[in-house]
Order: sequence, then structure tokens, then C-alpha cells
Amino acid sequence: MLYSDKVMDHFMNPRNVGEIDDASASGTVGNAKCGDIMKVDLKIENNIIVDAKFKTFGCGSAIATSSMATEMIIGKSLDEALGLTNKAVAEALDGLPPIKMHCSLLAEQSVKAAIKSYYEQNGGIPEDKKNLFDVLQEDEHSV
Amino acid sequence: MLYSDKVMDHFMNPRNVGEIDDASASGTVGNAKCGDIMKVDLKIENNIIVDAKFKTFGCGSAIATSSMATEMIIGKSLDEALGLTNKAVAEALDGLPPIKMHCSLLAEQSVKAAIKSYYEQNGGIPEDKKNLFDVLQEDEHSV
Amino acid sequence: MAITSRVYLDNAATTPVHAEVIDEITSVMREYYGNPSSIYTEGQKSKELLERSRDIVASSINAEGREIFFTASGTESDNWAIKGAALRYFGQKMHIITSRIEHHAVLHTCESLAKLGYDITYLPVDEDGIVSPEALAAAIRPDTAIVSIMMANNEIGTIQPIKELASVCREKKVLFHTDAVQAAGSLPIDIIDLGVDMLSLSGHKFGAPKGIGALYIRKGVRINNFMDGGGQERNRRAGTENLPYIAGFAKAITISMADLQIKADKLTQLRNELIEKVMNTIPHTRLNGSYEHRLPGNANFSFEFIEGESLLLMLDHMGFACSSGSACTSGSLDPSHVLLSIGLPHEIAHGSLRVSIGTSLTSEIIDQFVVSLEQIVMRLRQMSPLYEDFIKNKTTPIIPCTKCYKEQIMKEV
Amino acid sequence: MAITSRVYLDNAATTPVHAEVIDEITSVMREYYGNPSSIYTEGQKSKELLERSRDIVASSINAEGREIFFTASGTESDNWAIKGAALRYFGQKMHIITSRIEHHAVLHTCESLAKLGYDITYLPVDEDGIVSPEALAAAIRPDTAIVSIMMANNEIGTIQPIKELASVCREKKVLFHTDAVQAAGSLPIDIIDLGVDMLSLSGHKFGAPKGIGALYIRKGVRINNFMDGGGQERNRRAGTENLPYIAGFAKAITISMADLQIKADKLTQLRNELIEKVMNTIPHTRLNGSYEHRLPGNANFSFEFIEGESLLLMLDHMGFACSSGSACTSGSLDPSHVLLSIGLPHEIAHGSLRVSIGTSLTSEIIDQFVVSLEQIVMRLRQMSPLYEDFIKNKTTPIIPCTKCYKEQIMKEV
Ligand SMILES: Cc1ncc(COP(=O)(O)O)c(C=O)c1O
Ligand SMILES: Cc1ncc(COP(=O)(O)O)c(C=O)c1O
Repeated sequence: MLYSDKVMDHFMNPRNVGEIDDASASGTVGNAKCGDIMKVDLKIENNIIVDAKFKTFGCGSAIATSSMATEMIIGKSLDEALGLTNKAVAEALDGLPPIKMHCSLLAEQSVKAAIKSYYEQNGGIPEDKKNLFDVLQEDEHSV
Repeated sequence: MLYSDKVMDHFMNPRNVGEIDDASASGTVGNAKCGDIMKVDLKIENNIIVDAKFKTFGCGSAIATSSMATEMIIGKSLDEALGLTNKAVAEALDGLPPIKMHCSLLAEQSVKAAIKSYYEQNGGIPEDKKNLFDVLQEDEHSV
Repeated sequence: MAITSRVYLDNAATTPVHAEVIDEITSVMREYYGNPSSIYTEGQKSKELLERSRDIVASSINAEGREIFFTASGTESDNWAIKGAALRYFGQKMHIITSRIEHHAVLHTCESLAKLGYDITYLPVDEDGIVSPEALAAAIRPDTAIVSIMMANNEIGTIQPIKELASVCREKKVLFHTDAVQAAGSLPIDIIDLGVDMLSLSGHKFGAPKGIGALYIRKGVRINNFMDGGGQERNRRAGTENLPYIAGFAKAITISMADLQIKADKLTQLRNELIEKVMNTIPHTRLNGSYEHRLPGNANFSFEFIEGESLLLMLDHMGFACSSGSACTSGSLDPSHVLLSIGLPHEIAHGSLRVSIGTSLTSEIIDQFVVSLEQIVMRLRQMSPLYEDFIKNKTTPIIPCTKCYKEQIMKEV
Repeated sequence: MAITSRVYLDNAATTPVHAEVIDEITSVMREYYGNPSSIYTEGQKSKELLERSRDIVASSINAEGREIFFTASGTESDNWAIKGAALRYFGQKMHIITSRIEHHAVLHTCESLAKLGYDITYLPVDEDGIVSPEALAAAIRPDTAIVSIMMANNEIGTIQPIKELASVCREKKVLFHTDAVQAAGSLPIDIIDLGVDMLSLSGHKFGAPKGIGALYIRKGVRINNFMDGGGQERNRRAGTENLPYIAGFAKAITISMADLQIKADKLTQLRNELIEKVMNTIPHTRLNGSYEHRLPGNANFSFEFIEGESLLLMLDHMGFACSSGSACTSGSLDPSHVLLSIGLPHEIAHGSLRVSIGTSLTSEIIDQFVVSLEQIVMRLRQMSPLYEDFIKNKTTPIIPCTKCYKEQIMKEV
């Protein structure tokens, strides 16, 4: 198979699809031109992500990584969530075909974009965290 | 099949193989370098070819055309034998593969070479026949 | 909801090998092992079957045996035709004309020639995917070595006016090649009528296995060899002949040509039914390609707001095998060059679906398919941030909502 | 005198397809129709078989899966390796080195590159047909793009010192390709040990059908694509994959590698018996090629005073299928370039016979064969004007009359 069973499970039965009406922050990366967009809404309380929902326009692995990434950050502190890497998401899915690795980048980026916007609305990005958001420029996909 | 039944018959059971001890004339054309040599001995009485024998080093069609050509000239006058063309030999064999047509040229040439040598030993080539021997120069095979 | 038996709707990608063709290939593998170049009995037996097969293929496109050269694929036929013609005039005629919607076997061949210094003109197509003979005439230059325009497109099924295009080339004395890989088995091919110089075929599009093709080269047309080596195929295509597949190719072309018109009519009717049902059921759907000049078995849709690969995966899960022009299925970032060339914006091209049907399709299966398709498209739209924006009135859709299909037809006919 | 069952002694030309391979191919044709590039179930199932087959082929020559690329023939592998390497350096490195005794798939490829401006060095061989590593070292220039020397010769069976030749190239940092089409199935191939950059294989020499080959390309080696088009074979060899034959190729290579040494020993013994009997029975006979560095199944003789095609035809009539380097069987005026390159005069080269045996040969059949061969050679000599000249003492023979064989061996070992 092209994808692992875990990818197929998260693709066919994605967790956390949807929107959060009173989201604390939201991040969107990718663009339709390139064939993938991911939007993530976060509900943050006391620096803890208490809920996350996503919507994704994209291929099987884009949807599966969106699902897995939201699963991985719910219940985590912002610092922990900022530590989420695309590699970790892909590994949690039992791997992705090499050609699909860029889709997992999208998941990492959208979470970071949401947290960045949360910081910006809440007193600015802490100086020691600024470099963590470099990844948002790394990929041609970023909006 | 590569060859017609008639070619195969004349190849497997060639007529007139051998030498004529008291040949009136003999002609050899081709060379070993090119992979085919044909030698024909003629017994001529009163301008009639009463016997013909050949030896041939060459491929299937070289042997078959040698056999057929000798068959075709036995009992013929020299004038008639000089009219033997490679096309006629090939046709009498129900055709040859295009790539093998040059082998039938060898048969025509060797008969002409023998008759030429007969003329040369018996008062020279008649003026009106000279052009008939042009074919002996035509082919790079000629000795 | 997954159906038990699978429905194969990707006949443009490849077809199952016909049962009779399998039998033919198997028996040739068993009984004809002689090398056709060998002069002994086994070799000559093989040679005879080879030439018989060649004559069958030739007569099915109204050509002569000596104009048919067997190759190992449609790709090889395309490579040979174009590189063979171009390299023959290396240093003299360094211009090649093709279209923007050719198969990669043609486009990438042209690109590799460009690296050797050739200048390539990629003719545009209209929104139906059609190349204009006038545009071709205008593009031909004194140094044009070859023109290559496909007979029918593999994604959107558009059929080109090959006869007109070939006549432009004949008038200007430029070689004309057509990739008829998708056409063969669906459309009648008469090379005398078409007036082409070269024509590519591939067996696996009409019931032969993958790995056998042919190139028609009109007698008198001289191009360089592509496969250099032994003297096979009258010194023009080297390599020991693949006799089992060649015999299978002949068998498959015979079968597929046998009741071509009946099959084509049936396919067209089923295809139209499918198109009608899909377009009437799913809003914001577009039919890509020409309605009129279209391969009988081809339908190609774009569903706005969703991406093609996820659509394919879900269809597969439901038991349907289809294809997409989505970038993700090809491993590139850009979606199908064909869909972009007929003017689709990237986001619409990403959400495309090609359904290429066979004659075993029924109205019942079409209905099952459309039900599944509708569910899947709805599901993916519910997941799509683009659809959310549209629903929240933040954007207006690119593909109109309803009756798009009928409007489209009205415009065309 | 014709025997009833035929004896096939032309395994170097092609081998019958192995029964197990036929079954494998047939079942793949039946059960794997999905295009390996398709993402749905049928496609992925095909893809898995494709990759499994690739790994099998890889491990049989001690390579990695990603170093194996399937092609449609040995000819294609040779074309790709040489053109791919040469064209990558078009305009920069315009020199190619090969040997005089390569297969036409290599020689004609070089000739077609010569037309594009490449300079070709054809290394000479010694009387056994061996290329000297020193001569190769001396021929390499700063602008040498690739060296191609075959592993074993298809006519005279001579095995080259590939390891030494490859090491010369590695030292001088020049790409080295070897055509191992004749070697595979007869000799062990370990690409790590050999140290080659590229290696060509063809299935029909070891029980797969004609029309499937492979090119090993060492990881890290970059050459241009030859077959341009779709993204198959990791974007390096376009064309929908011929899965039935690919699976058959893997099966055949597995079978042929299984008891390679046992088979090779058996073939060598039978081959030596054959050589001994032929040489002791028929005067003025020469064994062509090396006695020591020789493919186990190959014997190649020249019979003075006679021509090869007539010999083959008569042998065929007697039930034996063999081959010759006679000009007449190739349709040219010159006999085999291989026989001329090892120093045979034209007239001796014309009278050559290649016997390439399989393991089903027995001493009994060898005896029958030698009886028939002797009769035929005698008959043709009786018909030959060259023999007449010799008998009449007009000429001296080129090949000594008796014990030629024993003298030959003594000289070699
Ligand atoms: C040494 C050698 N190289 C290349 C080839 C060509 O292989 P194929 O017939 O598969 O094209 C052959 C046999 O035909 C061969 O013997
Ligand atoms: C239009 C067109 N040309 C060329 C090809 C290549 O044919 P093959 O897969 O036989 O190489 C295909 C299909 O793959 C095709 O659809």
C-alpha cells in the first residue's frame, strides 16, 4: 500500500475535524494553488491546548497528518506543542512515503502559525521563541 | 521458411556436383573472402553444352543456384547459355530472399566466365558477344 | 458501505489483458522459442508468426506490413518517432513543434532534445483542449524537423483534428507524428485517410499487456534509429523480438477493432449517462474537455473545494478505481499540465477525477458510483477550509453551483 | 538420417522460456492488471510485486533494489548505459572506449554517437578475444565519458577480466559499463566484487522471454535518461512497467542462479567432451576463442573450406539448431566482426559454427551430433572448390590437419 494502516485510519476517520467557535487562536498554511491548505483552531487555557480542530484541503497524507497533529497537541502546553516536528507526526503515523513528507510539514507549520498568532494577540512573541517560527518561512507553501 | 522448397531441394540434393576431367572450359568466380566461390566445368560439343559440373563454396542459395544453373544450361547452345540471367535462375528456384539475390549472380557469372574462356581458347570472343561478359566486372565478387 | 466486487474505472491508465490474449501469449511462450533471426526451423517458425502478426497489425490501421515496427511501449514509439526525426537533422533542422497537452512520453522527449540544442514550440490549446491547424501552420518554420500532436488526450479525452493538422504538415513538407496510444481501440484509425507520417500505439490500452507497442512509419519516411543494435525489424529497431507479446498485440488489436463502432456507441451512451448523473447530483462540478470531440470512454470532472488524491483514496475504499490529475498522485506540486493548459486554475485542477469506463459498466453500477461519489465529495468538502470560506460567503465559487452541466452543453452544441 | 526429436544447440541466441516462468507470467497477466503507478488497490498490489521482483533481481547480483532498472531488452540496457553516460557530457567529454568484439547493441550505439560527434576507440583483442587492461589504461583520455566492455562474448564465449578493467576505470575516474547479457545465468555476478558502474542483463538468455532486460546502475552514478516520459522506475526509465515479464525475469534469474555452479560444471564437462570429439573427428578444424576463459556452454569452431550457412541448413535438416558467424546468416558480405577481430582470415571466419549447449545435452546426443557434423562437413568439402584445390595440392590449408586441437590446448595451459 501507498500508506500505512495508521495513515489510512487517520485519513478515513480523521480526528478533530471542524472548527472551534470560540477559538483562542487559529493558523492557516499552504495554498490552494499547491493543492494543500491546513487550518487549525486552538482553544488555549493557562498555556495548555485544551482543544484543537482542523480543516484540510489536500491529499490523503495531508488529512492524516492534520488529524494526527491535532491529536498530539491536545492537552499539551504551548511549549510542548511548539516542539512538535513534522518528523514526529510522520513517525506517529508509522511513516509516510518520502514524496509525501512535505505534507507533514504543513501540520507542524499550521500549529506553529496558530500559536504564533496567539502570542501576537497576547503580548507578543517571547524573544526566546522567535526562531521556532522560522519554519513558517521555510516552505514555499506558506501563505 | 527462409528458402523455397525448390531451393532446399537443390541445396540438399544438388545436381551436377563435381568436375569434368576433360572439360572444354571452366570458369571460377567469387572469392573466399566474400564467402562464395563457384567453379563450373563445361563440356562443349558443336557449340552445345553437353555436360556441366560445378563446385561451390557458399551459402544455401549459392549451392542451389549453382545446381539450378547447371541444369538449365545442359543441352543448350552457347548462345542460349549466354542468355542465362540470374533472375531466370532465381525464378526457376521459385524465388530467393532479396538479400540472397547476389548469390544467383554468381551462377550467371560463372557460366559466362566458362564460356568466355572457351571462346578465348577457340579463336577469341566474337565481336557481337563482347558486351555479354560485362557482368563479370559488375560485381565486386569477381576474381 | 464498501461494495464487495471492485469496479475498474481506469481503462485509460491500462486495461486488463484480454483472456484470449493471455492464451495466445502463453501458447507462444510454450511453442515458439526460436529466435526469429535464426535460419533453422525453430527460428523460421518464429519469423513466420512475427510477420503474420505484423500484417494483422498493419491491416487494422490500413497500413502495409513493412510500415509497422514493434516496440516495447507507447513511450518507446514516441521517443523513437521524435528523437529519430529530430536527430536525423541534427545541426540542420533544430525546431520541433508539439502541443501543451501531450503525454509526458512526448513532452519529456522534447525537453531532452532541448538540452541538445533543439528549439521546441508548445502549441496552446483552446478550452476544450483542441489544437488549431492555423496555429500549427503559423508555427512551422524552415528548420522544423517534426511536428507531434496526439490523436486523443489521455486525461480529458479530447480528439484532435489530426487529418487537418497532418495536411498542414504535408503541405509544408514537415514530418507529422501522432501519438494514437489513447485512440487505438476506441476510434477507427486509417492511416491513409489520416495522412500521418508516423503513429504510435501501445498494447496495454486495448487488452494486450504493458510492454508492447508499435510505431507506424510511412514507407519512404526516413528517421534515425532509436534502439541501436542487431538487424531486427529490417535494421530499424534492434533487440530480439518479443514474439509472445507481439502475437498478443496482434490478437488484441484484432479483437478491439472487431466491433469497434458497436463498442464505441455503447461506451458513449454509458459515458453520457455517467456525466449527466454526476453533473446533476454534485454541485460545483465541471466537465473537463470537449463534449463533442471526446473519446467514448472518457469522463473528466473537477469538483471545487476538494483535492483529487483524497477523492481517489476514498473511492478506492468504496471499491472504485479511478484516476486524477491531482499533483499529489504524480508526486509534483503542480497538477496536470493538461488541465492547466485548458485554462483551469490550479485549485480546480487539483480536484479533478478521470473516469475511463469499459463496456462492462452498467446503469446500476453508475448509480452506485454516483451515490458513493456524492457522499465522498460532500465529506471532503465538509473537511475543506475552502468550502468553509465559500459557505461563510467569504469567497465566490469558481465553478457555478447548479445546472453548470446543462449550460456547458448548450454552449457547445 | 534426420533424427526425430530436435536438438537445440543455440542457447546463446535465446533460451526456451522456463515452465515455471511461463506459469508466473500467465498468472501475473491474469491477476495483476493494475498500473503500478496508480494509487488504488489494484495499482498498489502491482507496485508491491514490482518492488519485490526488483529486490530479487538485485540480490541475485549483490546489488540493492534501487540500483536495478527494468528495461525491455539487453539492447535497451546497452543503449541506455552508453548513450545516457555519453549524452550527459555532450559537448564536454566526447570520447568513448569499447572493444572490437562487442555485441552490435554496443557497437551500433557507439556508431550512432559518432554521428553526433563522439570519438570512439575500439580496443583490439588478442587471439583469444581478450581485452588488455593495460591497453584500456592507455586509451583513457581526460574527455573519456564511458568505457563499455562486455563480460562474456556471445560468439566465442570469451570471458573478459572485468574486475581488472573496472579497476583501471575506477582509478581514472571514468564510468565503466559491462554488457553481461551472455554471462548472466552462466557465471556468478557480484557487482560489488566486479566494481562496475553499470551492467546490462537480458532475460531471454536465462529462461525468461525475449523483451525484458535490466540495467544495474550503481547508486550515485548519474546518467541521462534514454526512455523519456512518465515517472516510472524512479523517474529514470519511462513506460508503463511490464509487470508479467518483470516477475518472470525475477523468477528466471532465481532459478538460474540457484544451482549455478553445479550447472556450470556440468555444462563445462559436456562442452569439453563436445569440443574433444569434434576436434578429434574432423580435420582442419579450429576452436575459436579461449579454452580457459570461456563460458561453460559455448563452443565455436571453424571448418576450413566450407561456408557456415550451408552447414547450418544441413544441421537443421538433421535436427540440430546451431548458429554461425557466416556473413550469409547476417546478410552482410563480411563474416562476424568477432572472428575477424581475433585474427581469423575471412575464409576461415565464413566457415564457423557456434554450438551453445544446455544442461539437457547428453554424451549420446553429442555422439549423434558429431556423426552428423562429420558427414555434413565432408559433404560440403566434397562440393567445395577450395577443398579441391587443397586436395590437388594447389594450396596449403590455413588450419593444420591433425591434432590441431591438442596443440592448441598445450599452447594455452
Ligand atoms: C552480448 C549481448 N549483448 C546484447 C544482446 C541483446 O540483447 P536483447 O536481445 O535482449 O536485446 C545480446 C543478445 O541478443 C547479447 O548476446
Ligand atoms: C497518450 C499516451 N501516450 C503514451 C503513453 C505511454 O505508453 P506506454 O505506457 O505503453 O509507455 C500513454 C500511456 O501510458 C498515453 O496515454
